[in-house]
Amino acid sequence: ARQSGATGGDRKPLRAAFSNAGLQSTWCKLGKDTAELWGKLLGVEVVWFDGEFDPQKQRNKIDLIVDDDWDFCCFQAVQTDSLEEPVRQLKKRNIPVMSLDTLLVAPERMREVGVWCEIMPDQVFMGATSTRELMRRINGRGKVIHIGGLSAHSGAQGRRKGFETVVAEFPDVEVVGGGVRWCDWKKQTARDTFDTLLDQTREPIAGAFFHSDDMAIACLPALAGTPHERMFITAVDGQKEGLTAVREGKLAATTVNPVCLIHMTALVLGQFIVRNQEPVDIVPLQIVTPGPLVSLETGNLDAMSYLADPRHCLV
Amino acid sequence: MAVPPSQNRSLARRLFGRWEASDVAPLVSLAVLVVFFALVAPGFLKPATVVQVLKQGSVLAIVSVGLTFVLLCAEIDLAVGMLALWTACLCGFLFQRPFAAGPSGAGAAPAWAVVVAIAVPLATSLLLGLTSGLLTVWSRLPSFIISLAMMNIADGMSRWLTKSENLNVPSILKTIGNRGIEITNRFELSYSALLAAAVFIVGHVVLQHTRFGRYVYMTGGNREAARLAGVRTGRIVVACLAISAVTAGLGGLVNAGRLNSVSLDQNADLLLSAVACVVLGGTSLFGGSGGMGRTAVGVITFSVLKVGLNQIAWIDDLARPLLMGLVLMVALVVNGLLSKNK
Amino acid sequence: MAVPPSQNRSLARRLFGRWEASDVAPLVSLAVLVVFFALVAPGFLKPATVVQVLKQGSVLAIVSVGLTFVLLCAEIDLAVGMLALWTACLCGFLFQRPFAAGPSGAGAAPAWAVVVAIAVPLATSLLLGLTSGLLTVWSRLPSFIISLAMMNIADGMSRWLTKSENLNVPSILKTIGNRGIEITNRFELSYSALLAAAVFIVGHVVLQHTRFGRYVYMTGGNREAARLAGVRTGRIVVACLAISAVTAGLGGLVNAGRLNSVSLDQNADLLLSAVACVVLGGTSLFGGSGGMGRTAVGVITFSVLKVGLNQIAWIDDLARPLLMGLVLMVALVVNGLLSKNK
Amino acid sequence: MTTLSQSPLLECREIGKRFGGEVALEGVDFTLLPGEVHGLVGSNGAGKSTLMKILAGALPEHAGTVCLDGRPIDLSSPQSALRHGIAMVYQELSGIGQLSVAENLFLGRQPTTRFGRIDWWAMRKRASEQLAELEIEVDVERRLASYPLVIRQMVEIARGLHSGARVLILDEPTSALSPPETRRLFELIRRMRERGVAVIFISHFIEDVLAICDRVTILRGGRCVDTRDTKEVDKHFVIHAMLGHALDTREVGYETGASLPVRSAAPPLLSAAGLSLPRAFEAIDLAVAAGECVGIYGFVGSGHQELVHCLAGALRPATGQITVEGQSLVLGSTHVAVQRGVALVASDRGQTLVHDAEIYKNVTLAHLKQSVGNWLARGRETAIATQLLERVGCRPVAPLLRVRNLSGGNQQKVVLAKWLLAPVRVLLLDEPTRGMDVGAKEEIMKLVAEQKRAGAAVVLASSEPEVVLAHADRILVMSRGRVTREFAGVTVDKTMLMRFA
Ligand SMILES: Nc1ncnc2c1ncn2[C@@H]1O[C@H](COP(=O)(O)OP(=O)(O)OP(=O)(O)O)[C@@H](O)[C@H]1O
Ligand SMILES: Nc1ncnc2c1ncn2[C@@H]1O[C@H](COP(=O)(O)OP(=O)(O)OP(=O)(O)O)[C@@H](O)[C@H]1O
Ligand SMILES: [Mg+2]
Ligand SMILES: [Mg+2]
Repeated sequence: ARQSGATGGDRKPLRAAFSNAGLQSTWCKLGKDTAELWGKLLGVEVVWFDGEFDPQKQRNKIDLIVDDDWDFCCFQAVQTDSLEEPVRQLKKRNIPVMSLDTLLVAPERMREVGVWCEIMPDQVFMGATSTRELMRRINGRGKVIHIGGLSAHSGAQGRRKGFETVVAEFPDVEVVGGGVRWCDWKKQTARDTFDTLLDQTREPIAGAFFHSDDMAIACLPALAGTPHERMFITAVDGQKEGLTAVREGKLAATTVNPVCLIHMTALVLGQFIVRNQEPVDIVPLQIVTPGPLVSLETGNLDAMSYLADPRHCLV
Repeated sequence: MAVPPSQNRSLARRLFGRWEASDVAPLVSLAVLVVFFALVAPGFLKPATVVQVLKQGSVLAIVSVGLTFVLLCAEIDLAVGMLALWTACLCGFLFQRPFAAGPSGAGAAPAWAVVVAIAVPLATSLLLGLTSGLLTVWSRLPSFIISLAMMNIADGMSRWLTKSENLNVPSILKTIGNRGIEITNRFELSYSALLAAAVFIVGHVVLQHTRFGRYVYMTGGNREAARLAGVRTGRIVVACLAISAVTAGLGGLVNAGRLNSVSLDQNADLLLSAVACVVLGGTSLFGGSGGMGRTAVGVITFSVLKVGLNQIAWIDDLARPLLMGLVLMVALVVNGLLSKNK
Repeated sequence: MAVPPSQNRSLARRLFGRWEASDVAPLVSLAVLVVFFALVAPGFLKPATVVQVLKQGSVLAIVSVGLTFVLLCAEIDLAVGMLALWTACLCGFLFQRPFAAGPSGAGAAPAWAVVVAIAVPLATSLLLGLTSGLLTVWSRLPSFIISLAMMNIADGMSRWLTKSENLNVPSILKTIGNRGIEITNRFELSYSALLAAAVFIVGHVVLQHTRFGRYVYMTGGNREAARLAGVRTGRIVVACLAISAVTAGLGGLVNAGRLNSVSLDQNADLLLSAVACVVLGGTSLFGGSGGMGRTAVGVITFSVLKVGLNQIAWIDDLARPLLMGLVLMVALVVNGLLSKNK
Repeated sequence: MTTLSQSPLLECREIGKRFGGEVALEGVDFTLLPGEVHGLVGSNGAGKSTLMKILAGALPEHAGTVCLDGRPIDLSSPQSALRHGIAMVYQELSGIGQLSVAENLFLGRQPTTRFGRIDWWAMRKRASEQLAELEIEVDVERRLASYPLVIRQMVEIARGLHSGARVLILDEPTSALSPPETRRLFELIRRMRERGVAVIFISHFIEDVLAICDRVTILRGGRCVDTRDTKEVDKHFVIHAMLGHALDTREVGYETGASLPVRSAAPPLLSAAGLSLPRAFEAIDLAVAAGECVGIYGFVGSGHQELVHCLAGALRPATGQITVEGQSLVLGSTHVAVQRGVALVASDRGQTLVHDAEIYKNVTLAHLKQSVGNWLARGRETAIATQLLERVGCRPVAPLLRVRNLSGGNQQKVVLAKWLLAPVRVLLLDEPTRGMDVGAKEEIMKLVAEQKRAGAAVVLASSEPEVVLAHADRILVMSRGRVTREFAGVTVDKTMLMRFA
């Protein structure tokens, strides 16, 4: 059942199955747009399976498609290891599988299970970069707030690590509320927690680091009318909303979480592997896609905004 | 069941009108909770906390008002959370149409467009509520089941409509959700809290001083008896489910305003929180007894619980949900026991 | 009250023993569903689909068995999902202790350690179930409320215990969750399905052929009458909640095995799915009528629905939840109507 | 046959029981001889059921001691009572509708095989045998709920009879039975007596008690007034002892029939044509003039109750039409009926009152608009309610009290009161005084008579011939859902009524 709706010139169109953690999150949504946009350009038909942030649902969906004919697959697992079985079956039918953002299986077992390559951002780096920028803005002293994502996600844990390693270098910085506050990527939980933390003290809180732009933006309005109005806020993701917030000066800075690059790389790599019959051993085990810091001072704001534009999907 | 000994009954009477143990219980556990946090969370007792409780409680409050109607007539509505989500999503969707703020959601929307973007979603949630109601009455299935399905439908509609975009909402909602009236420089009365209060008062008046309200109680108390007395109980049930749908929608809008935009991750645990609130207030799940006053107490208790827990700095953040659960259990059981021994 | 005309009754008798309209309804909607998917989803009618339905249904099935007990005695257990999570988490936690597979979870664990890692969590969930039960009976609050709180507690415990790490589970669970017996090279009977079947049979025998089972029906049918007939209804309720806790735990373990490890985002919507299953089967929410056979039908219907929807290739993935909701609503209402007009 | 020389089988000493504030039983002594049938009478609330519930272990906390064969026994739970061979058939139905008839006969003691499996086969077999003994033809595998009240009541009695108990307590077993079943029941009771089982029989039908019992104990206000051999006493004596005063009701002595007035020529106010409801009644025509009371007599299950409910819109008849003052009603709509001044007083207060709500809310429910208007204010409402409660003589006059705390008779007065807020054009009564003592009956029927005089059309459906004979101007007899006879302008008595029932 291979229909060629793809604008691939003479190349025979390919068919790839994509799945990600959950389209509820804008990050995953952008990934989908990217894959579909670049799929068109490269003559790859992208079929999407939403993980709905439920490992069982994702597994149910993937189990159903392992027998269909794919040229390659790219999965972002809701939960590490949960897709091992279907991936093994795909390997039996030697269909290359790429892992996005979250490890499908532990690195040492990747090839044995049938994962060719893991394409991921550097979570620790992103956390650290945004935090370092925050420290620079507040001159390395004062109170800061640390709002985390879903504690169960390796991404969130990485960003926490990045934050904490950097903050450890600044003895005069105190984290309000006894450390990271996990908010499950939920704007509302983040907002409730943030509001409460703001009330903890009358003396101005210097800054805040959020694991995602979404949560940060949802919390911005809370500052109005509090003694903390001049607080610096940095976060991670650097996509449309985030960049706009930076441009408007609401966010001090954000580090790009290169979702588009990750999905694009996966797609391009996949079609190389298939079209050029590349052997597995020349494909790197891990590809870490870079994500720069963006603020009004870094000077890359316009460029990033252009790249992040949903019509280009390039960061 | 049994008649309490006349003397302490009359005492209770003298003290607070026609209150009974079951009316006082929720207040007791609220008081206990406040004392508890005053002890474990330094700086809990300050105006700012009140502001927070009001702010964070208001969405819950608005939704609980509708849910109270439903529980009073001995039905339940599991769809409130997803109806709230759907209403907000549709609002965002309309708001980003060309006729309003445009695709970016940044443009300036004409007043009428804003009205449309707010009124139409509320209308649809009303419609969905009516649907659940009519299906419940017609199929004679428990509303538990119907609203369970309706929950899935509303959720599905939201995903399908928004394509999981993050949508912008009218600025008036943002104002309601985030601004308020400065009373003192320490104490700001948020608009959302005022709105919630208004909804509460309307709800209370309807329940206590209109025939409809009375019929709600009687339908919940004994549906057959109400029917034999000429009450069209079917309509009452439908109306209650419709009301809860609308309040849910309103809550969703306010919430979206507060969070500056709407996305699919919102209102996920609104249902359970709202149920917990109403039940903490002591409104019966079996209909006929309870009221807005109680629900108000319940909402405040629940918000105090949330805010208080967030204020305790010295506990491991990962232990908070557990503590939440334990305190909730204790509060509920204590309520139950207090109100039982009449 | 109504006595159906004798002749078609006796016909029904000859056909299927003492079945009634309400017993056939679920089968009808299952059949309709199958036909529907056979039409819209090419390649739905193939052995692989059956394999999938059994695989994907088994966890749900195990949990539903316990939930059936609870609903039959006119209670409800909202905690099943989180109890499943908790059990799995504790299992993973123990499995990664030094005495077992060690912190990495990679080491080879001695048999006894595996037994411990599986038995102890089940014991704890049994304990939690007993707690809900005792609290329900003692506080005379509806189990809806108690189990609501218990749900929060179990969730909290899981977060707090795992520190939200992703934990490895014993390989036997992985085998149960993922392997099976090859019947033909296209048809594999998964161990999880076999386990589910076993649990079902046990449940059925207990309900139909032991006094305890009959007492469950009596307690759900008319608690006072049961009490007067000498049934210790309190114990029955406690037992039912305990059973559902254990089956929930078992389901959680199997699920963790299937997903190769346990993490906090598992079993989030297990509760609602399980309720939907039991209700689709036609077991009453008000106790006293229903049974394992019905629940089995319900589970299969629900799984067919899930698998079928996922097999329809030509619909946008984002539209699936909506479709799911709609079909669910239709199925439930049709069931209701069919079983009403006796 | 029984003499006091025998040593008592069961002996209660100084039994006392209070509910919350109020005393239900106080210092009651009660002895039961082996193989006797012992009647227990007393007005409502006298404490009959309470005393028996104590014996059956259903009310653990109580004062006093109970001895079986001279040895004190513990009755802390139903199962311990059952272990001592004390079984009770309760006043309120206590079957389980969702379960099969067979299983309902074995509640709590389902037969099991050696391996502890439920022995369904034996259960069915024995069930059909036991019901055959009571001449009841039912499919024992069908759900109990699918059978009419009489059957359900009989099933419960059968359960009691075959529980193998040495002491069998029957609390108002005949209140839902029709004469034929009652007769069969009595035969069985006698057979039990032969087997040496001691039976306690509670009823408000004094004749029955005197007919079947060897001795009778009379309770009043929670105290034991007297215990006599039935041979020594007559009905008037018993009633006098029950109420503490003689009673000149028309009902006492309706063995000598009632002479009905000739049918009034006045145009019908309520008329029904061709009403039929599947499995209840068929092709019923009815016309009631203003100020007329039509009695409908029939055995339980003969369809007269359903008929009344149809007239009130509580049930929707399959065919036919109902007109009040010339305008036809919407079938099956209580709302329309109520608007037209059609009032229903049913036997079952659980069906007509919101027990957990305050009295005043129940009183104003039916006519909120006319009585209170658009803005409900408690003050005004309670004032209105108070007037009404005084008018119907409800005790206590406390509008804020919850209905559940009212006595049966007073609850029924509240039911009546709630219709008096608007003119009652049609008053429909379905067993309005079931399970009430003669005193309470009087008061209720007085209120009915008032309405009749005020020009309401009254329909009185009852399975108690006395009630119909006492209050009806015209009597229809129903049997198996059809009107078999109409009496007007003649003198009728119980036996005539029963002949056509
Ligand atoms: N469930 C109950 N809870 C509390 N009190 C009750 C309850 N039932 C009855 N009572 C009290 O006991 C008294 C007698 O009730 P009961 O119905 O047995 O008396 P009654 O003699 O039937 O009244 P009537 O003769 O008017 O029918 C009532 O006045 C009521 O106050
Ligand atoms: N559950 C209860 N709570 C409070 N009071 C009760 C309860 N049950 C009975 N009573 C009271 O105890 C007294 C005796 O009630 P009981 O039912 O024994 O009277 P009875 O003789 O059986 O009346 P009836 O002839 O109507 O059955 C009554 O005053 C009644 O109101
Ligand atoms: Mg009684
Ligand atoms: Mg009484």
